Amino acid sequence: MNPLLYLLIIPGLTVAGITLVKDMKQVRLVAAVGMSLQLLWSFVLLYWFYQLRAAGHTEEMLFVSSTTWYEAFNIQYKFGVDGVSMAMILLTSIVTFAGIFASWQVAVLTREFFISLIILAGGVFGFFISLDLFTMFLFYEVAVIPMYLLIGIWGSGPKEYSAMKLTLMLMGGSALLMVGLLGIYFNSAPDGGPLTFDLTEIARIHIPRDAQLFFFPFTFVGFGILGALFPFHTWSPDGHASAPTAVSMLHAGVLMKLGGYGCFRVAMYLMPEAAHELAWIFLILTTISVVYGAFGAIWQKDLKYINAYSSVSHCGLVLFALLMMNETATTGAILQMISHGLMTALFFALIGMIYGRTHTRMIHEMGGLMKVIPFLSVVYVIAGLASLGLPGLSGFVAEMTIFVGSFQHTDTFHRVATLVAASSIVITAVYILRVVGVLLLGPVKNEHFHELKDALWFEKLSGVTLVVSIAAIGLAPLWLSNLIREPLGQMLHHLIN
Amino acid sequence: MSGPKIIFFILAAAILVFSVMSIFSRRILRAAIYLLFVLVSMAGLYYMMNFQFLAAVQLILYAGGIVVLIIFSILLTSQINSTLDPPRKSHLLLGAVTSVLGLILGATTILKYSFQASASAPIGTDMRTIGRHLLGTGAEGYALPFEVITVLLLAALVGSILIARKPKV
Amino acid sequence: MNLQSEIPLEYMIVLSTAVFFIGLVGVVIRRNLITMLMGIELMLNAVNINFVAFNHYLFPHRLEGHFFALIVMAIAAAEAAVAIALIINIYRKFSTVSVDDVDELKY
Amino acid sequence: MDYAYTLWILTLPVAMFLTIGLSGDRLKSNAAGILGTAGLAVIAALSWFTAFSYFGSGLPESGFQPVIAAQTTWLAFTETLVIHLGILLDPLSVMMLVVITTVSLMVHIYSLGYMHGERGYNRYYAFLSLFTFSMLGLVVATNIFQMYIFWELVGVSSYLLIGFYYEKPSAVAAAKKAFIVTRFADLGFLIGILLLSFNTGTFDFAALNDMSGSAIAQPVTTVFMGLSVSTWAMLLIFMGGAGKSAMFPLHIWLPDAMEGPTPVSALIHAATMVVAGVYLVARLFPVYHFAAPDSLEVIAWVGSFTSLFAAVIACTQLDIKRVLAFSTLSQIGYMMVALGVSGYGDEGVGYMASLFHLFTHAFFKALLFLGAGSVIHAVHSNLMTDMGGLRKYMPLTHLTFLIACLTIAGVPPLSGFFSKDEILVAAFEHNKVIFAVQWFVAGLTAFYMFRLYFNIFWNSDPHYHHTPHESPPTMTGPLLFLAAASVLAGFVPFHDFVTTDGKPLETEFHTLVAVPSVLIGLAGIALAWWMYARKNSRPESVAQTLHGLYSAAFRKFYIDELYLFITHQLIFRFISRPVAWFDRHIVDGTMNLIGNTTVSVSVAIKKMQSGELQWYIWYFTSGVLVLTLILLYLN
Repeated sequence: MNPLLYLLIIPGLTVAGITLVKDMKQVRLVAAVGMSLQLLWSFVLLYWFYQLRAAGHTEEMLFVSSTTWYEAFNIQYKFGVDGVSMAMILLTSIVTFAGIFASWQVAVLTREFFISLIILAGGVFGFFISLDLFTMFLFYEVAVIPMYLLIGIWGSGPKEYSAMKLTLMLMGGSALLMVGLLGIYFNSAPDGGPLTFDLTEIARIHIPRDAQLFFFPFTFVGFGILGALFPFHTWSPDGHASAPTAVSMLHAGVLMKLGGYGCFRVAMYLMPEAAHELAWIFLILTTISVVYGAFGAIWQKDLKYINAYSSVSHCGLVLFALLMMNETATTGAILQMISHGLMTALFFALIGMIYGRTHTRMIHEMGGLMKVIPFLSVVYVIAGLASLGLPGLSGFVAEMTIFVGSFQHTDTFHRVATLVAASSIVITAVYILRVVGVLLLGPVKNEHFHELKDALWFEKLSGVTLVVSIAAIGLAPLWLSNLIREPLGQMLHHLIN
Repeated sequence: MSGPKIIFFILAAAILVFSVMSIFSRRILRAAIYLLFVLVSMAGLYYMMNFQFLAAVQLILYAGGIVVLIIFSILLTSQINSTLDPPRKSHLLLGAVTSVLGLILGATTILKYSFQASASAPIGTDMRTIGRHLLGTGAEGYALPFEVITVLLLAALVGSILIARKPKV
Repeated sequence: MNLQSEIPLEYMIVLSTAVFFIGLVGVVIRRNLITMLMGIELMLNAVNINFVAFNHYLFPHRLEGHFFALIVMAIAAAEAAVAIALIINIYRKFSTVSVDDVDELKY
Repeated sequence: MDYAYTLWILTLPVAMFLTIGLSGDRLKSNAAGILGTAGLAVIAALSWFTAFSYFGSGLPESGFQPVIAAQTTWLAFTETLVIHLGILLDPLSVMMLVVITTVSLMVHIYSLGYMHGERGYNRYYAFLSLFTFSMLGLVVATNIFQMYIFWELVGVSSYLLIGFYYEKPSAVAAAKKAFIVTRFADLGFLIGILLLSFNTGTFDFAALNDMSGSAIAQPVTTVFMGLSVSTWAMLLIFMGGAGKSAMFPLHIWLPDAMEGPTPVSALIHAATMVVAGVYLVARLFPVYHFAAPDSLEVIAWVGSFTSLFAAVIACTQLDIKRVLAFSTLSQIGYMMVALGVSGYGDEGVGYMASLFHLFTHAFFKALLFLGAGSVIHAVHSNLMTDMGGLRKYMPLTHLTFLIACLTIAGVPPLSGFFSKDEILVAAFEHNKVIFAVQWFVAGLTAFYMFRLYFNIFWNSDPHYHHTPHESPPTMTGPLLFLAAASVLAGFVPFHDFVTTDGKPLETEFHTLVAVPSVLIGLAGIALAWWMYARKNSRPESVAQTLHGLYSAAFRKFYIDELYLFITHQLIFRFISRPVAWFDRHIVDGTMNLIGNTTVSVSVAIKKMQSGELQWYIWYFTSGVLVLTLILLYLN
């Protein structure tokens, strides 16, 4: 059996296990075991992947298998991975693992919570390994729908409103996406012959230019909404603010990455001509995203809002780099997805933990937390430093790759856009340091805070996993960068010509 | 003015007048009676068009069946001499306007179109022909609709008994 | 008896249209369910006139309109039976047969 | 010669940082301090050893050549744009290694006493190790991107150390300010790197500085908005250097950075990190000189202006650490001037002088700060109005402080005299106006330093609550060592070692320059003695006479207020807040509007579902009629 399928089977079995066991403690134990296995399996896959590559398997995708699912429309379960999807799988399993431990203390409807969470993660895994547009779309929906329940039931604040808004906006995106995907499908055989959803097949075919120009915006915006493309990003602040910790982590950490990944793998890869012709529009939008998100974050008072706007800025950078369409910038974009995934997951985990203690997320109501909860505070500072691009942590690697790559573009427009986007690093520093200053440093503002307990073991595990991942990428980025870069050469060759 | 014409205009006038009276009468029982007149006049119209069987069915079924049913239900649900409320102005206005517009639209459309009367020889409308067709299974046979209708009538029969019967508490 | 030379088809159809709309007015203006039912009967009959007239004038060699009218009558009978059963039931429940009071099924 | 052991110079501080940092409170405070200090002693020894073996191996025919001691690929952007992490040894970096490790060792030892009993003692040593690592990594960088990496790390170490007393809001604010201002400057640096690397296709210093190579040829000829691309790039890179070295107008963070512990100020904000900008320009000097001479001119003027500007402010400040901070600005200005006016090869006096001054300044400025720390430790105040007459109580501190003041004032034969003299010579040969400014600043320097000195150690006794006492030997030891270094450093034959092309440089003694500079220095001292040696009303009357200038200088020429206005009023209030508002109300409002419209439309049309049968009939019929009409008129 295809080893990739275990990425779907393990979550499936975990869900089944959760339904069988008795109480909350067992539920979370099963969930933790399942997701640890998943993490382990991702590393095994990575190892195999390297071995196969080393053994001279140079084909585009590895571990490919294909089963016809619905013959009339030529829909298949087609799975396979390249370096980029391998990296995304790794990211997903790390974030899910950390997410399980971050939600260790969910007391209301624990069973249902973990089931939804794991289904969400399973959808994401399915998305990243799919090579068939229809299956991809299916898993995309599988990942988006549990979000509604997770926010609507276990959220906080105006959770119904936020859940509704998030789901509706993402569904709006799906609708656009559906149009785009069907457009690709019906143009997948311009010279006659059977239509296909197969991504690798379509990549070999030249979709007619008019069709590309028409369907590219649908596909790109459809995925872009999930990737928080300005001005379709407003689900993100509200959604994140209301979502429970693990959901914010998974959502910002992984689900938003589906957007960037889809924009690249589907929209741009399959419709290169349109990508070239329309890139400038989206480039302007993403440049706005980058700077606008950062400026927006400065003025926020709620920790989650700050982070949500910062996500808009950072995810904007992902799409920005993708649109540069060269190898270095694209590598940077994927690196940025992973880096942002890890560090934003860390941020949300910490915010959840802090909120669980102080029962507020307003930064002005807190202060001096460094003194009372040093572990969480130090990790928060590390996350902040990663976010503002400190060398040695992942953010720096990603951002620098993006900036250097984007600057290789000879066109003045692109380079000016790069400079504008690069200026965001200063603004990022401003809002990160502002939060750190107000929240963690200074005198303790509230007398009750003196009684706060520092992180418990599962919180530490969750935080340390993410910090180690961030540092691992930041200190030794070459392996990841090479892993990602390896398939890109071919893809970009296709994209550029 | 020939005989048939005179008869037609009399019938048409009766239909129109009684139907108008039927809907505007505020005595509900009278309305039912006016409806009866309309239906009978229509039977006359059918008769004129050589559909004796249909005319007979019209008399038996409508005049004899449905109107009686209606009168029964009137008696069951209200007093004989109770009067209906006058129609609401808005309903009256909108109904009248729509109807008049619809009538004008329909009439103009009809009158603009020139129908080509058929020259082919009429088929007989005697009971034998009707019976053969109604129960025939070949071309121009109506056995299937006939059976469907019987099933429908049975269903209606059962249904109305079920609906109208007093629920056991 | 052949009416074609005496009375044009248009007369018949205009007549039926008029009856149809009179029936419609009846349905719209009356609030008593029974009178509304009577309006509906009028409309059905108007349609029947059409069937019959078209049969007689345009397709005298066939009997489709005739049978259609017959079937409509049968359905009208079934409809009337069911409707009256409903009306009686409604009367039991609401002690009235006015549609104004029977508006439970809304938004 | 195999220099592979130099790797330990970088790995040891990291190891110490991780050990001390991760062990947290499990490590006893003293253990952390001693571990850190011992580690640094090893590193310093290794550095000295490196210096001796590098310079001591004898001068080769072609001058000292750069050696790459170790190198590994860290990240590859493209085939040519690759970030290596490596260790580059050349006269410049070896000299910096020695300076950094020596001063750092002194600060470590000094901190054993100064920080004794402080909360967060472990954290302090962990951060110091991190800083040492970053700074060493910066100076041994083999390519500009490695430098940028460590540049950022240095910035964050500085942030952490300035904000060491994190419960003090002013310290937090100062740390934030320092980081953001330097970050802004680093943006320029980054863009400069992007421009330079794009046009040359390399990050390597060796390739960039190779004037015979073709790397730099293209950007010199490409012109963008009137200046060559290389000039733009080098100016932007200098912007990064100016941020770190606190050149006007990016200087505002440095005085505030004095909120950090005093030994930190001595190490980071006087001796090492703030001269990173000078180091950066020196590192890329061939590129500046050959590819972007215009930018060197800019550097000279910026340096000159900053030195004057800062010296004027220093004359009015009351906080002794701030006086020293402005003095640092002024001295770095000198170094920048020297680089700006320097030529290449045999004309490279300025380059040599600049680094010579960097070398001597590191010792005497660290000494000044540590001395000030000793004083602050004794009187628990930063303000010179709370001090006076301390020479009786703290003889060792007094002696070393006096030596440092004389050194910075340029009194022969102390080291400051030699290095400053070389700078003045270089300026004199290049541009008379700059020379005049620097000459005047030399006088100002002497004046404000002795103003400080007299106010602390002479003047009248302000009735201390506790009698001040001399600091412990862990603190006075480093003072004495640095005092000795300040005295002797001038005799190092610097021009034999650190020059533009690695070959020894012939320098001559210009009486025409040296005599006036010594004279104005002495005049400054005399003026300070006249005004401050004893309590009198002269300072007030001078301040009265020069009222406008005095109050402007006292308020640091309102630059801080200007920045505050730009950031808080313009950026926060007029960009950030509208953006946030726009997002909530326009962008999100549009989304909500779409949702609300859907809802309100449905609310409106659900009335149609009234349950009133007759309306349904009417709708239906009208619909049919309308459809009929449409169909009729379409055909």
